[in-house]
Amino acid sequence: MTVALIALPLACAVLIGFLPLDRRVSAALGLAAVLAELVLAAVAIVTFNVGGGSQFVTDRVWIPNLIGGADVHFHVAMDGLSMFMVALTAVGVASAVWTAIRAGRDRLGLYLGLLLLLEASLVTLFTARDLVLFYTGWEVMMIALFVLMGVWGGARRRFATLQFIIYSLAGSLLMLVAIAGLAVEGHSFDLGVLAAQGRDSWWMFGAFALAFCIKAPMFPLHGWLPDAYRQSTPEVTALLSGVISKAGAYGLIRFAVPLFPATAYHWRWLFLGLGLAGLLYASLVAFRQPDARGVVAYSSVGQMNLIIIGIFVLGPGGVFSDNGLTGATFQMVNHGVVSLAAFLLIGLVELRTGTDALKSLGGLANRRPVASTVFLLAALFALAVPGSSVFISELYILIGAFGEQPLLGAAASLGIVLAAMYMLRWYSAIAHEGDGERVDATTPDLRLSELAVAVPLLLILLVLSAWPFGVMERLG
Amino acid sequence: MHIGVEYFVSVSAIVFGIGMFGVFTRRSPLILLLSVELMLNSCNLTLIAFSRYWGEQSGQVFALIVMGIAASEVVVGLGLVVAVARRKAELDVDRLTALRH
Amino acid sequence: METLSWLCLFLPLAGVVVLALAGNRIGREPASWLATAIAFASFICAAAVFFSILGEGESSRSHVYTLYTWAGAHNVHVLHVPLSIQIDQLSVVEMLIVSGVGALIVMYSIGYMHGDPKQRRFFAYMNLFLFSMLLLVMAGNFVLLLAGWGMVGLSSYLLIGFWHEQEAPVAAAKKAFVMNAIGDVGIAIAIFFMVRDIGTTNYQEVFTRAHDVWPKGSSDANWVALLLLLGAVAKSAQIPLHTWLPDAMEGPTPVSALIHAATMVTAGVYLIARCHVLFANAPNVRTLVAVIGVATLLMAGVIALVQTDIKRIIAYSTMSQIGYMFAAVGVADDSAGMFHLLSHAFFKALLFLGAGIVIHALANEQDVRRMGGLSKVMPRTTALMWVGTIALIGFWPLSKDGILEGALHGGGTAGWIVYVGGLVGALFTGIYATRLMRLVFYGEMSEFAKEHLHTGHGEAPWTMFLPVAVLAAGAVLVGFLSIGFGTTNFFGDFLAQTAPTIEGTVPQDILTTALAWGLGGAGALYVWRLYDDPARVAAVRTRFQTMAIIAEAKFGWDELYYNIGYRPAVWLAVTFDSVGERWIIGGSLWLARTTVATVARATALAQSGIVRQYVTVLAGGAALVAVFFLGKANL
Amino acid sequence: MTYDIVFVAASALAIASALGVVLSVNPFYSALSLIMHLVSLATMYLLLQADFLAAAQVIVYAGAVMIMFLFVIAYLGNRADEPTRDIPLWQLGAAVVAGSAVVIEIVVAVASQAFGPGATVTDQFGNPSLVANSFFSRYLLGFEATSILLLVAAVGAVVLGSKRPSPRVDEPDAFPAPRTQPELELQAAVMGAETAFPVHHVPRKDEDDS
Repeated sequence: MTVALIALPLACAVLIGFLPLDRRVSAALGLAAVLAELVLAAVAIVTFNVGGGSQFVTDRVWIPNLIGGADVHFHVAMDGLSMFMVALTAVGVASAVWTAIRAGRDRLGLYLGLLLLLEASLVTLFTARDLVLFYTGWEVMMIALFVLMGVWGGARRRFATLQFIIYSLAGSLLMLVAIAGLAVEGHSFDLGVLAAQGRDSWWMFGAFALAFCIKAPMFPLHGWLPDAYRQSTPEVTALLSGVISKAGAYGLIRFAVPLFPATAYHWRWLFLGLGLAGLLYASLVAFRQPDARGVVAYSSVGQMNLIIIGIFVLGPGGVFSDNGLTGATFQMVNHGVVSLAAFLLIGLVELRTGTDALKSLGGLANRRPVASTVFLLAALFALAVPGSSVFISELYILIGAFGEQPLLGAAASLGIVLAAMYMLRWYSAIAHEGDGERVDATTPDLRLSELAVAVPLLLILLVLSAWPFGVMERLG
Repeated sequence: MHIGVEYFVSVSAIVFGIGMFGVFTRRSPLILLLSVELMLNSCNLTLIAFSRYWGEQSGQVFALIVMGIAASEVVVGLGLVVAVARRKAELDVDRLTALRH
Repeated sequence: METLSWLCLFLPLAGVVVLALAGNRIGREPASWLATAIAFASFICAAAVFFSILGEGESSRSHVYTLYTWAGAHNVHVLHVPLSIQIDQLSVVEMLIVSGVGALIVMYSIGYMHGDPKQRRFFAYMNLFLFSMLLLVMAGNFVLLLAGWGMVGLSSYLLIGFWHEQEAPVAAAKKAFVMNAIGDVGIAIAIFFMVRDIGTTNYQEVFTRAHDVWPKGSSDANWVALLLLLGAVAKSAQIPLHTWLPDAMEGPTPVSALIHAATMVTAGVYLIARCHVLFANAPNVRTLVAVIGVATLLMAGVIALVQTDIKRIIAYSTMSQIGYMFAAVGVADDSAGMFHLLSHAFFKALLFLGAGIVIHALANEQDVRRMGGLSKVMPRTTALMWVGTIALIGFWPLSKDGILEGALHGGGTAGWIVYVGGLVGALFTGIYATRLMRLVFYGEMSEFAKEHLHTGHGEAPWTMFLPVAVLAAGAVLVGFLSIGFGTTNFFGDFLAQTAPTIEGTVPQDILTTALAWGLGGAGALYVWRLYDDPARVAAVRTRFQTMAIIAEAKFGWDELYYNIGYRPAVWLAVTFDSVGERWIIGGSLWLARTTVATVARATALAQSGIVRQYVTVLAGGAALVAVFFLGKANL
Repeated sequence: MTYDIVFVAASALAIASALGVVLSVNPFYSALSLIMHLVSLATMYLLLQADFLAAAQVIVYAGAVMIMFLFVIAYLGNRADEPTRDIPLWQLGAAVVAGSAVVIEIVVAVASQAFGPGATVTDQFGNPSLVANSFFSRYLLGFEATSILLLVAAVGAVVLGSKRPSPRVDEPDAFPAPRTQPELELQAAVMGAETAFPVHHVPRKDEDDS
């Protein structure tokens, strides 16, 4: 099952990316591939045995005796967290592919091929139980992203890509060194084996944590993010914010903390403090952004820092807090879908007006009932209106934080107020009052083909809100 | 005096060094290629010397393969020299830097 | 009864879904009637639930129904939140108010919103509000309560900003939402305390165990009550989080009647009554509730004296009346507070809807100075408004008297503060309520009114009149619930278990009633005569000039928040954006970029393209590697 | 004794002719020196009982390969001469250091090793049939690979030699300009997307600033 989830997009990526197919054929193939992947992910969720631990396991020796007598395994498996991350990937890439086809990107075949490669690498890294395999997925993901950002996108895309590369490589190369170090000391690359050894090493933990915190990104390592989010195409930005940032948080949960529980426990206040600072800082900065992407970008930084708080509410011995981790993992799912929706919707605004500068927008809700409703729903989920699934996950994170230190929980709760401030500003600037300078009576409402992306994402959020337990029990 | 394998290897080392010196210092691509031939041949000598020393036929086989490779290299190298000579006035390896980056 | 309760809750939600999906495939009128029918159906369910509760023994009137597990995990240490509702005397009273008054106001809106291009959306939002409010009052645990709490704030945001083409409604809607979000955070933090110390948020367990984990008067007990109070003051527009309510009048009038008078803004009172165990556990905070209530009722009463916008006068009156309710629950007289909530729901909705008829007839004019003399052309509206005004001043349903009597009997400092403050407030109430009637319906008709008055077919369509008339009847009849024709306090007895009242309260303390009537009536008579002569009005204003200026400035709260809240936040955001992002984060980026670029340029020099240099370096490297191996072989 | 004399003579000749290769100004003399060098190496092969290799060396290498060299040198005429022998001093120094380092290291490595008299072999050692046996059995894959390499080299040489030199043209842009409006509309029609509204395009001017 897991192997199929990896192999399907990979095979289609090679097919679409390299064969000189007609645009129509490429598009049809790409769409078929992502839909099939969605079906596979859905089957995995349905057949998942709740409380059954890791499932859909495949374990084969891949490279025998690489260093220190450690074999590299092709070891993939899915537990609840992996499964929902895979599902999130499938949803995200499916929306991205449809958006890309609709927008008619240059050299569509290559573009879709790269998106599928990204999907394969993400599924790999979300399911890998072997450090080298995980690292492979991690790096392939980066490569696909570098190309997607550097070739397609806005005018300053090369500049943005350069920064992104510098930050990413700084983190991931250190992680590679740490993986080698682990193999030399622990004689294995297997996550389970190494986690059972429970190492305490500040530099290895630091290397892992740095790679993941850059990707998440944790304050103050978010420098690459604003430019990257502004210069990429909307679907790549949506994936960056919705799925790829989750890879960072996932790495922390799956690797950094379990491999070095004592170290993580020892340093937890660093992460809690920076997470809190980042949450409030990014929320305030989001309030001042002049463009629609900027607001959602910084809100994304804030939310990821909140997730980091939830992760690092650790008990002695690096044991995750029950409520904090449940909230953090659920928030990863929720925020993933919310970001996808928000950035793809911004893309639709850009398609109509050619800009996402808030001062040029406005009045989208007038005479455009569908756009009005869809944007409203996205904004409401993004600000975590009580009763929504996003609210539930934030509540659990904050409960965890409060259990660790009441002041931390109380201070982080201010993020809710700040989120209301910046998201309402975002929505009002786009939708309310008179027409902005780039909006007029001819600016169309959302089309059916555009709703094909927006509505499923919002439906997912509505279903999650109606029954969060359905996801939360599987995540546990 | 017994002429052992070490003498052959020493000769080969000296020839190798001479060839290397040629590669380092000459600017004519033809002489560069000739110097590379020197180095290849010095290796062949080592291979054959050790082949005799161990009484193992394989060394000679390898030497033969090296000859084949050397021949290919010469063919392509000379082809390139001719192609470059047709386009450019000067045959100077130091000025053939178009593939820099 | 279980099915009926769930139906009562989910029917409005079903209405939202149907209206949203149907879009413009159904006409505006059918959509409006559908929403109205759903609201009435919900009311019928609530009434049925009420009667089945009435038929049960006094001790077994509390029920908890669970539909499914809403949030949680298999791990027992993770907070478990069931989707459960608690049906008891308190919630059923609220259900009746919300669905009953709600249904009437939704019906009224059919006429009021007639012809608006977004009419369908309006009714969908109204149904959404009904669902949220019902969720709030029916919730069986604090997380669901908070969900309802936030969603009524959301509905309020949507409806205040309904006419979002203009700037003012949008700004007012955002202000209301953000201030309510502050209150939401208060409740959220109170929930953190519950989860940490009790491990659940279900009402019954929290209330049973509160005494054990938070000893009476301990700091944790105070914190929990204080944080719940924060939520309550934000939602109920009490000092210090009250400034959003007057601005909220930018919304359509039915919205003001339903959300900002009858139901949502009184949720804070409901919350404190619901959590009376927690507030009894924190006596100091409970006193604070009373003090806040009295302060708000006085301040709002003063501000209402000088307002000129008909809806804002009623809005400040709402604030003031909720102050009375807070005062009541602050002196532990919960059922008196709830009774005032009930009667207030009737008469304040009545006043708003009556004002709505006037506004509707006057081409959306809201300034009382441009009205006048309308009683001649709108006799029925005038009569109905009088019913509301009499109730507001406190002549008939006697709900305000109940509060004062309770405070007097409860005694203590808080009791005296409430008693005296409440009596002074009664004077203000008499003045501003009568001033409104005097200015709008009597005197000379203004030029504006003559020109714009439009009462084409009667004063208003019957869909608008009928609800107002029903509300007026309700305002009259509700009084009997309390005094029960002089024999029993039916309402208080019914609520006794869930919202206890003060022991030994004597129904009808003649002195208190006489004082309240006297003060209210004196104020009313005074102002009635005052406006006979405009010169006297000006003279009075001159005499109380300082007070008038302060009142017209609304005591400066908006400026205060602008200066200590909004501006520092914006300053911080600007500083973070311009200093933090630009110089610190940007600087680190610049450093990284420059380092990489410099190293790259330096290493690129080695790429001369001169093959012989490459070979030299290669050989040198080979030599070095060979040295390493030689050393290894010899050692 | 004869063995020793032949070795000394052959090695001296080999080193001398190698020096001739790298030191001659005229590539023609270099090539001739290399032929001499190859022949002296062949002699040493004979001393090492590599008869077949010695024959191949003379026939294939000194014969065929070097003739090709001479052809090319003749074809290029005076253009084959070295343009200048100017060389940066540092590079000369580096060349001497690196070159001699390698040589010295090999010599040191060889000298520090005690080599025995070597294996005793029959007269058959190194005769063509034995070499052929190894070649076509144990090293068949290497043999085939070499033959393919030779084929590729031959094809490459033909391609290099036969191509008319064309004037240098700028390569087409690796990133073509954004597609035009008609193209977009065509694509939209194909994909079933609606284009009733104007599609705004952000101009993709590349700004490079770093």
